[in-house]
Amino acid sequence: MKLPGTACIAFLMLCACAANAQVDAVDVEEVLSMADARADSVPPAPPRDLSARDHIGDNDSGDRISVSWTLSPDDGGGEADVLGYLVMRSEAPDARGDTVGVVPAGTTRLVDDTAVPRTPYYYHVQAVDSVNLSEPATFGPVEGRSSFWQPRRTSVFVLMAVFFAMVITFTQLAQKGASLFIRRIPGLNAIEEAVGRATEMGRPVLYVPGIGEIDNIMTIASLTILSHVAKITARYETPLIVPTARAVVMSAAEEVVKEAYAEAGHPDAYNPDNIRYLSDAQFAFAAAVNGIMLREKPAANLYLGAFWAESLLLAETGFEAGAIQVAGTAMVSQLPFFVTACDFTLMGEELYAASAYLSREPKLMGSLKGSDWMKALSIALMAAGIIANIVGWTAFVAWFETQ
Amino acid sequence: MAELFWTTVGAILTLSIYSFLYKDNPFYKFAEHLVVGVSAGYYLVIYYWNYIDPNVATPIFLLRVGDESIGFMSGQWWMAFIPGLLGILLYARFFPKIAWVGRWPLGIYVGGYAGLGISPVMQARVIRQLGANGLPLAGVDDPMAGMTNFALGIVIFAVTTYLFVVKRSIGAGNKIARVGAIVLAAVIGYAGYVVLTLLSNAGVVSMTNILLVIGLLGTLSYFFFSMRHRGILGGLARIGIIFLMVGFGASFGYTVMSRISLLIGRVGFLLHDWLHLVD
Amino acid sequence: MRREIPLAITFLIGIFMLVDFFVPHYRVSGLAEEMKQWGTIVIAASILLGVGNLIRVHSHKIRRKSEGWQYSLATLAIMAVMVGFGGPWGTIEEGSPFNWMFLNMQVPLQSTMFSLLAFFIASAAYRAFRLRSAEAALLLIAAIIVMLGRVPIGQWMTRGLPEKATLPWLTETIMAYPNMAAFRGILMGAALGVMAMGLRVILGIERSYLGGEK
Amino acid sequence: MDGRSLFDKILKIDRRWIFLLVGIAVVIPFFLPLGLPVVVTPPVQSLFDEVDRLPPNSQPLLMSIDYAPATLPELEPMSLAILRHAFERDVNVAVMTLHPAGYGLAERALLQAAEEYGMVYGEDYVFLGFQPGVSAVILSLGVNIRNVFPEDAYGTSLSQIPMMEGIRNFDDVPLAVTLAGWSAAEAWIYYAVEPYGQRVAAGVTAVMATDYYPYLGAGQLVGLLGGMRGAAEYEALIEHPDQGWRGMDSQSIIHMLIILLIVVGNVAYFVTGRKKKLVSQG
Repeated sequence: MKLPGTACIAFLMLCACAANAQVDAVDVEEVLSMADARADSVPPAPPRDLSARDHIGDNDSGDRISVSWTLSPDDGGGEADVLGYLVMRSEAPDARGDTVGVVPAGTTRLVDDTAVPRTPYYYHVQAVDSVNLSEPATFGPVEGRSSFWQPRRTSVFVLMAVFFAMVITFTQLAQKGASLFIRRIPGLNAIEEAVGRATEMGRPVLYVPGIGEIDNIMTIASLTILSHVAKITARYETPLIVPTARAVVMSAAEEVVKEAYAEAGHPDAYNPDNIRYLSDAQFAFAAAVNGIMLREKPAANLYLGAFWAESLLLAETGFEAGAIQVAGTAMVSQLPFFVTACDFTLMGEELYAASAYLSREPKLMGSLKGSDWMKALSIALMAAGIIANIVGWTAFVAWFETQ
Repeated sequence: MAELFWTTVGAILTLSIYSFLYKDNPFYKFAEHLVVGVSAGYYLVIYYWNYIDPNVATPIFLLRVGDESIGFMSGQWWMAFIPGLLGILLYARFFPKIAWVGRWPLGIYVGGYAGLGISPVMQARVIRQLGANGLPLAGVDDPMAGMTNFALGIVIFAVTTYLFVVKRSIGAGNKIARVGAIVLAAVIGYAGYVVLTLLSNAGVVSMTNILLVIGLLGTLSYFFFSMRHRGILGGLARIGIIFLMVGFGASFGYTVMSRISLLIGRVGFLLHDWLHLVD
Repeated sequence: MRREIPLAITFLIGIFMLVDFFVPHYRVSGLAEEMKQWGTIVIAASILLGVGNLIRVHSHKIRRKSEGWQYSLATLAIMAVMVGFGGPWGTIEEGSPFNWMFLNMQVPLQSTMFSLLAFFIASAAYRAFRLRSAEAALLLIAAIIVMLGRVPIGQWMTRGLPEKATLPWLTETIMAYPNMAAFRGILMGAALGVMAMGLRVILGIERSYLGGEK
Repeated sequence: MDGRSLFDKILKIDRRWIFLLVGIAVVIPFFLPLGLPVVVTPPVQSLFDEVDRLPPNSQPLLMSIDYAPATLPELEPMSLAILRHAFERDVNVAVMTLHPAGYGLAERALLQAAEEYGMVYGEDYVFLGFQPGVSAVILSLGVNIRNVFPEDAYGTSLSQIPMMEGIRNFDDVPLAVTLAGWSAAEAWIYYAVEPYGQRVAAGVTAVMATDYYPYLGAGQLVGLLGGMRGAAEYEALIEHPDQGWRGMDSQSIIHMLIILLIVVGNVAYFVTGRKKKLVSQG
């Protein structure tokens, strides 16, 4: 049993993993034969000039400390048998503490990214040959400090601030009475027509707010539109069925619909059994909604919110059941299916714009205007990026490389 | 034996769902109600044992987090108590007097995630996408590129305008002629593409880059809400629609394969795992 | 008061979470992490609301003996069985009855529902892909090219042509460029919609999700 | 019979007929592999050539079957096709796995193919089993296989397995093939190709394939199979149609069916559309 050889390989592998570096095949062979040739009993000399300081970098939450040293005299010179360095960390100067990492020979630096912020540490580094550890070099105390700003995200912040400023400005302008034009969104009128048709036929309206959780902004947009739809159905006393896949969305939908019915002056027409939680499981939900479509025969199916693969299951069944269908989602992957299977589809931003459009509230209209300006700015930035790329103005491009 | 029993259960349920393709029937109804019941039970159990029990119930009542003991009313205890309380507040809506308190957890949850979502969206969906699109239009190192580039631009422009013209002039007239013209436009586009790819590699690069830039410009223009779609904006928005339609068609066609794979998987389950008809 | 408090909470939490993205300080990110955890707990706690609704709706059906009430009975029964199995005999550990029910009932039912899409995608294509207009023509042509380019038989049809003229290559090009450009446009537009909506939520302008506004 | 009323019927066809056609198209290839034409792409051809060049009854082909159940339908056909090719040519095969859930799947594929060709365990093939630690396992395979797999999966020491005699490390393994639905293939590139210059080919899912083309271009992979289509192409090369080809048969038929339906639908649409116009004019 050649223990040194095995230990050496294990160590090298450790190095490779720790430093994520690539091991040169030739070196491995060489070292292996070397370790086999003589039983080394002389420990290498320790590394020198050890120092450690708070690492300053991106996303610096104070958990990183950079440790550096000068190579052991036996690394590259002397006995030339150093395989790597073992870095340890402790909270007291004389304890050895925990292993932070192992790096291959020739390395003089290691960033410890597991430090607890604002805790003083001592670092100990030892050189390792195939069998022995050197005396440790020790440095400390040093502590990691957090920074309050993430510099690589400045561009995100600036653009966001600009965007918010535009939205708020236009919102205030709108409130002061500036009239803002909003183009017609075809799918939206279709919603009212669909509800109207269901009323004529004396059949219910099905409103599916997607299967997103309530933290999904699409779901929130959908609830806003639901409030509008509920007001219409309340007025005509058309039953409104809202199947949901999330309990919180169900409870929010209950509040929204109840409130809308009260506002429309028909609180008694509200039927709590029509706001239903079906299942968190995607296809169990789809199966149950399909059942509703075939058995309760809604004349209008509205799918607004976040949808995944169930989109086409719902839309095809709804079509077969003869309902007029309006969909709206910002899920790019599902838009093709809604576009092909439904009568009208609100695409992407149209879903968000819908709530503003329906309410005609100046506050909401203002934010649409802000979004439009942001789009214009984005186009301008894209043009600038293209020019910058052609003329080689890298600083501009680099500023947008966020982390 | 148990294996065969459960496979048969799975197979019968599978067939029950497929019977829906013919029409709604008691088997489908049963399978549908079954899966709703099973999944409700499943999530109830999983949510309790995986979230509530380790993060709320155990710390608050048994004063433990994982294997560690914590003090009553210590920092960690509060970190379990607050969300637990929020969870309970959800149920305040059943008591009319305090129903308004039930909105707090929702406010915290939605507000928190709204804030959490904004910046990453700005970063990943706006800035990154812009960056990916801020391409040098021509392969700058290649002098040939500039020329091919120009030629490509002309071809694309010609094809798209051609589509417009066809649409406008023939209008509701002869459908077959209209479709023929569209197909012709597509063929011309394809032929031009083939010729140019054969000319130079830089040609491909610059053409694809132009496609990306014009496409993004067009689609973004389509989403302008506060201006009428006339003139330049109208033209760009129409280009946008063209790109949207090509994108939707392509994605639709691209998805067919994965959906069929799913069906093959289920048919394999029935024929192989259950009936052992094929190997 | 009753309306202001939740809105104030929304505002404060929203701003805090917004700021968290830019501030790497450990106290900020630590608290933010903790609060994200709260979110999942609130959601987990809400499941009882959903199940309660499910029980209410189905028991109404059973009590009224309305059409198909027997199926409602099945739903409630199987749910009770599932919950009964879930506690004492382990949850998702392999070999537990709970896991058996999950693997042999929920999984096949869900994946079969998913596979219905193979049929629906065919019927949707048949019905919707008509040359009604120039836009519809583009949709159709793109779909056909990509469908052909994805399968060996399409590859076979253009064999022998230069590589960049074959259907698979064309498919990749369509997916990577026109398709990508369009989807980027949708994504960017939608992102602005998300941000504007998020801002409105934080500022309390958008509050329909809270139900009663008055 | 009036042709137009036929088109009217086509236009209003009950979609259940379409469902039936789709169903038939999926089921038929299970019983009757059609062997629709498959065009072999260069990455698959080059992997085939690599395996075809391996010396019979000599240094083994090392297969790392690293997939989990989730990607089984796409990757198992590849395993079987490559194993069959090797056994057909009497090439020795050593199989290992880097995925904890891959043990049973790797064994299953190996035994199935070995049984088909009447191969003898220990002489023609060996199953090394699973070792945790992806990069470390690959790295030390380059030094000495016995460091990682001192014994085969069934506890027999490698030194007692005839076909492993003289097989020390990557120097004695002319080709390694990894089949994985996760980043294992990348690990092989980083830890076997880069440090040791080992010849490695990969089989990945269709979704992943595009990410791996660059490695192929850079010569870091000597062959690449992407998804079920890659498996089908390989099956075509070894003239042994199976799951992959069958799957592609179904795919081809349904894709063509959908296209045909679209064409028929449009013809009917135009014919009947013109008819309506005539009526309104008259």
